[in-house]
Amino acid sequence: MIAELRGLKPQQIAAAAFRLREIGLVIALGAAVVFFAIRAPNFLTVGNWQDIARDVAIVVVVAVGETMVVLTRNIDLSVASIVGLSAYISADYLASHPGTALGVAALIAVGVGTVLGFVNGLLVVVARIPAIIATLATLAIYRGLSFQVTAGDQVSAFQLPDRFLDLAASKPLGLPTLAWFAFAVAIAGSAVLRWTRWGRDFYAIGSNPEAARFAGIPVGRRIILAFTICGALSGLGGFLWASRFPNVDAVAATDFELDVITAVVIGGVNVFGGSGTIFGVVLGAVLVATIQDGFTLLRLSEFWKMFFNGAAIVVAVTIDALVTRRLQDALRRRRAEVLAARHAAAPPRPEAAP
Amino acid sequence: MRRKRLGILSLISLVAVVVLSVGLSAGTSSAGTERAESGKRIFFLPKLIGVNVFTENGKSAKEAARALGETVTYNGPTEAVAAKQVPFIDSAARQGYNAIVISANDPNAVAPALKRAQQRGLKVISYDGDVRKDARTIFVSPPKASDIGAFQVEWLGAQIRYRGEIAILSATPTAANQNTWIKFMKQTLKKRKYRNMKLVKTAYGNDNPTDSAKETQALLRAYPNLKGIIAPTTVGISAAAQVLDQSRRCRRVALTGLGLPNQMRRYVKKGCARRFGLWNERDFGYLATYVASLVLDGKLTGKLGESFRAGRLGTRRVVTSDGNSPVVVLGKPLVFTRANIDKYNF
Amino acid sequence: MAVDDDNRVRRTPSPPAPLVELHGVSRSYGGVRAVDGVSFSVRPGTVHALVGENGAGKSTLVKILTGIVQLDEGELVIDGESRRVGDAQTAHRLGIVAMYQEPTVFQDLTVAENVFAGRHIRTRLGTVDWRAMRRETARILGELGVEIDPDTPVRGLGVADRQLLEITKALSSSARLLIMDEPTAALSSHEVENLFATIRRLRDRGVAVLYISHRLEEVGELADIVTILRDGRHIETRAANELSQGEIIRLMVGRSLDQLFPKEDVEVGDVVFKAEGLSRGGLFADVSFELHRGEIVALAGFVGSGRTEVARAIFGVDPLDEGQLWIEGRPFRPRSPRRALRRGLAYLPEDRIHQGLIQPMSISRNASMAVLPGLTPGGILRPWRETALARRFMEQLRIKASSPSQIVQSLSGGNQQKVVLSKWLAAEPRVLLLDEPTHGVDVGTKADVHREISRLAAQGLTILLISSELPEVLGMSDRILVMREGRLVAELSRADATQERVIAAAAGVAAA
Amino acid sequence: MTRVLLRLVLRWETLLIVAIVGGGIWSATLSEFFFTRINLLDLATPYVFIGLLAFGLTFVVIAGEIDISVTSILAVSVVSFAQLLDHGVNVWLATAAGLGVAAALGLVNGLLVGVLNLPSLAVTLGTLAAFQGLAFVILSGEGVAEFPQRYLSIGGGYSKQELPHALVLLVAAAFVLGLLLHATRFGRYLFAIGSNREAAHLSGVPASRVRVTVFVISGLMAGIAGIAYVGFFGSARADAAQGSLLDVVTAVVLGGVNIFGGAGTMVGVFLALILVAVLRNGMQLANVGGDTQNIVIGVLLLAAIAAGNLGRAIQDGSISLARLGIRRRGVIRSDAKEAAIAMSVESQTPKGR
Repeated sequence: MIAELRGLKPQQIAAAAFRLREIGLVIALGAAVVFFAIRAPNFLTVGNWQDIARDVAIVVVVAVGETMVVLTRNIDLSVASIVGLSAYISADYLASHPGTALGVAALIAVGVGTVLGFVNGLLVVVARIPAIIATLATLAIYRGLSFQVTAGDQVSAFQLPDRFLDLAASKPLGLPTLAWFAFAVAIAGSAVLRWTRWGRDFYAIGSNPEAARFAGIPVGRRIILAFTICGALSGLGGFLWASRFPNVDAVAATDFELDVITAVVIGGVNVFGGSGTIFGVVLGAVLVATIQDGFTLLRLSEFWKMFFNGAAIVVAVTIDALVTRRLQDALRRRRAEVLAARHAAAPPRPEAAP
Repeated sequence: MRRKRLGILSLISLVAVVVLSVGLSAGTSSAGTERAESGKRIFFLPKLIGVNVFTENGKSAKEAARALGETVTYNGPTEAVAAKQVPFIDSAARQGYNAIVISANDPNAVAPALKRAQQRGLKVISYDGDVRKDARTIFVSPPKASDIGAFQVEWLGAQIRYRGEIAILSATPTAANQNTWIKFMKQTLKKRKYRNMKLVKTAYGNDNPTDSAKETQALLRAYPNLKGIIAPTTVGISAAAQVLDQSRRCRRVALTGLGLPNQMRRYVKKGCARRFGLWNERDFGYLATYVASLVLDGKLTGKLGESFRAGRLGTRRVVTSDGNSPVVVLGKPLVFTRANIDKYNF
Repeated sequence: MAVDDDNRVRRTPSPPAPLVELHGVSRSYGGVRAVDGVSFSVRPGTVHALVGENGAGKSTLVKILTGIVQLDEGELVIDGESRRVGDAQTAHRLGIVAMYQEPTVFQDLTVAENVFAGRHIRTRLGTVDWRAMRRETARILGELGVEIDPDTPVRGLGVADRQLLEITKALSSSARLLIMDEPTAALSSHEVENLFATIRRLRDRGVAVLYISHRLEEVGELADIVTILRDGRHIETRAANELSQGEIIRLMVGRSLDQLFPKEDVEVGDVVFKAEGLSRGGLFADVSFELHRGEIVALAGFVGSGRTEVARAIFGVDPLDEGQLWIEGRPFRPRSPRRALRRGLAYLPEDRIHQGLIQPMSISRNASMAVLPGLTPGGILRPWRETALARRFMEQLRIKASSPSQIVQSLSGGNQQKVVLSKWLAAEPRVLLLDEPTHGVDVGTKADVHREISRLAAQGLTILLISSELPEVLGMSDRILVMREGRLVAELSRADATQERVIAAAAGVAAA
Repeated sequence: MTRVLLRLVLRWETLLIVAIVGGGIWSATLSEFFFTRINLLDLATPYVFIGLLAFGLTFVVIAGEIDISVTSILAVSVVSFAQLLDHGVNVWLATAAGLGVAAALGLVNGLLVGVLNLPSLAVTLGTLAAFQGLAFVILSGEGVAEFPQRYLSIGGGYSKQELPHALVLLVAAAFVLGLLLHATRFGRYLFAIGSNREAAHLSGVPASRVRVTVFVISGLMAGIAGIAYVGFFGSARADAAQGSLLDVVTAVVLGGVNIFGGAGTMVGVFLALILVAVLRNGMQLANVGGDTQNIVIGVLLLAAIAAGNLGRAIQDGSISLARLGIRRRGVIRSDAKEAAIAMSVESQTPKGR
């Protein structure tokens, strides 16, 4: 890959480096797929990919929101608590109002998420609490609310209408409905981040908050917006969660934030903001799920599997960093050739000091 | 201007969150005390609060307390972590409770704290998740561990005509009761009747639905000839049922294990888990509380063969099970099928 | 950067109505009046220079005009109407656009997007119009005579390119009042000329330009009107041609500075430092030179010619691909700044804020940073030793601070630079590499720094001075090395060196 | 004079002490059992291992990094120790081996972060899982619960029946680590690297080595925390300390350590731990639900940081209001912060030169 770059102008190489994270991920995913396809007989089956798609779907929905927050140089650790609370509230509503349209329940879930995300945004922007601390606190607080709201009770699968549970079971055009949701959210998220002004503002803010302010970007409002979107998508994630895991109680989706953040980090979103794409995040989520799935298919011992899952993250991060460095080096050497060529054309004329 | 408005808004929302939580906790909290004017004080400590099983245990403990005229406090950590149960034990001891009823997350990790409590005169009754024998007076067991293991193998065998590959979907690798049951399952499988059933894998769903679902999917994929799954955990069996249902494989792979009727009702009716079991969680907390009360009154010492009346449950006996420490057994497990499941609501 | 009087286009003296008027504008920070009753007006179609030492209130004034801070007293009249500029967006709407001294770029975004950050061009559908942004950016860059692809991510650009980007940003908006704060700090003369041409073109189109610079020759070349501030107060506003540079300096500081660059003549000693064939792919190649005891050698050349890169490689910050070094005759392989430091090298980096100082730490902690191992036998801190060290340098370099425990981020730029210098002098190096030691500091500090460098050289210290300011290069050094595109292209003795010859060598044209 | 006083009053540690006193009074009103000698002495004991983990993490965070794998390191250390003990190795040898394993795992993190320059959040997110897996590989699902009494008494014993050894261990660790952090060259380097790594590197600070070292310290502290854990809980399992990460991070952050590096004190972290212990203990004694306890701690965290922001604003105001003019935000990292500083420098230049 690096060899191919030889003929390019330095600036084109830089542009390639810009997209590098996705390239690296595609390669890593490709390698994983080839490896498991050879070693694990049932890996390359439609059913397996449907399972992976279903596993990844909710992660992707929430990760799209998390990406927006991380792009602005913030982080939202409370997503799992929001997923849990909105899952319970929407499922509870569906259980007690069985005739309701699913859209209404979804709206309730999204509404709950929006409010909680908005509160996160206010804490970060108005109370000026660093996001990692603010959302660490709301992680505990929202989960606490979940306990209060459920009062130890749960919503059970039999109380929920079939059409709701079918969201997780049906597979229009061979792709699980959940994955269609994720697909739609990812497309919409990508479009927002590429084509809207406020989406671009997220990148600018994460890249350099002070400069963003000087550029007239309403930084505070944008950060609140990012948190609110993240909350809303977590709410939607909660709605989908309830359809996939229809026995919902106070501890639903506990620790789910780790899955989401892993997808975002592996997906190449800079933890310090400013760069990253939804495409990368989707790849990251799929990569993690594929590795986990593959190790199980290899019938690896449970304990080693846990070890390798973690090690795979480290390896992915390491490879990525090394490739990036190689590419930067290539860029520099390319510039050296250009300079040398220029010198050869017009040799320097050292002036002799008298 | 806008900043100021936002500032006020955020303040309001913060206050709202606090008020809401305090208000709710005063009203319908899952944790709480059932108070009686006189009587002894019993601290009921589940593995974690907020999940249905333990809420049911807690409710029935309070029911027993009302019948006995005792005071029961139901409280615990929000995660199933032994280290987080310990402060509750110490606090109960310092508050002068007379007894602790505990379902332990780690039989050993809570033992030192329980011993400290015993030194201060408290009586300790374990139920569901046992603790070290020297740290409690009596263990209130669900059905005997050997029975639980054997029954589940039988429930599955009956569904798959006693032949084919089977797998176990457990909770966490460290869950003591899970490991004991799995041990007995393996023993049972050695019997002639089950010789054609081959255990190919024990997977761990870590007692959370995501991992359990992933593990189930992977089991189905990695072992294409899999005929049945035993999931001796309520979280595991419900996640497995969901996966079978969602991937339309209920007819091909049988499922059994320990599950809550409410969580499993839908799947029993769809034929995804035609037969599974559990003990009556409503009776479980009730019995444990009764035992605690009787131990406090000195009417029960834990001698082998001692018998006592446990309210609506009738007469029970102290037996020695799983070793030689005093155990009170709740009874035979309930078996749920399509025919009877609507009779249960927990 | 020769001043060419004939080039100057003087405009007819019937000025249009003022675009912006300041009436008694004041702004205090915690009791200190940063801007104190300043009144003047800026008219369309003029280049209005704003000069003053650091701390004179220029930046605060800019911030008031661009809505980043609010005025306490006084009035801002725009288009004859009293206005409140509450935030940056309002300023943008009113056509007030500023480019700041410190480049405020977005590393992760492309050049085109940087130019339009916060005000993306949109299509009729309301989506971001990437093509239009690229086109417009390419147009402005072309006007400035710069070859940068609008799609380049800024992370890959050098300092000079970023400065250009900042200018492009300012030029891209339909500004009516364009505020430029030290725009030429990192530009080559060729780019400065293009910039001035562009500014003149804008002026002729009726745009008002508020031009802030420490470089008085630029002010002389470009400005129509000069306003001088001192200590937050308005001192003078006059037509530029009525003021000489000396007069401006006198008004700025309230005293005249006759000798800015007081390098003493010293007997030059033996070779202390020798570099041979230094190369680092893409940045510089085949750089060889010698430095003698007590000598100040300037490394001249445009920003981006590889000067900083050579210094960083010598100090062990970046690896060398090839080349050998000797210090006092013994070979030396730079691996890390720590090892370089042990061998008697010191490097004062060009970027004081990001590379020179630990901002939230005190003067004494910053000053002792490089010599901490010597001050802390057994690894245990001895705060009193650090304080003593800091006190010594505060006196020696005239650092204005309340005590050695004052936090450096509360110091002025000039005093911060002196703290950085203290850190390196404390290390008692044999060879001192100075990278733009007077960049962005006020005239008084500059003189102090020059005096100190000169004194140290007289005591036998060897100094390699990297500077973009030709007067500094010519005034301070015994010998001048010139770099162009990563190569050493000329060596000039003090006697031979003229501004023209240095620039000619740096730009690769025949000497005049 | 008033300024000095104000600065002292507004110190984070002072606020924490006030909060501890306030929390104590509140707890005393919640429960009559709070203000008993035995309770006061013993209330922090269950949180000692969290405190020791937090002390180790403090070094990492001040150096501008994060280590979320500490609980997994504790688990590996504990199970290695238990496994060795089970195989008849001398208890103190096994202890040393457990500490060595912990330090080695910290070294793995350190090399990945300090030498390969990988982002620490991503790396330790990976090692969090990997080390957890390792713990299970070593001791599968079993637990070991038989330990020599002398060993247990380090974390679970009491002097004169009432002074917990663990508390002594905690205070001693805070003291020693406090000295390491605040009175040594190494500590100074940490703050320098955490504030501005590039400037520190250019000043001859051995940044890579120091960054590797902080992770080793963090690992080693996880090992020591493991001793306290086993001593107090009398159990060694592969899931030891699981679920405690949030508490650890809460203690560090509440202790006033800047999550972005460069600032913090050991005393602060110690006091924060005590504060959390006091509140939890008080609520425990009042039988407040576990969920409500979490909400209270969460709100406390928010309120503390918000109050700190307010305090700092006032403090700055007494010197210069400049910082209020430039809207500072915690989330903004160094370069932006410095840009803001650069902009505000001019207005703070002393007058009358």
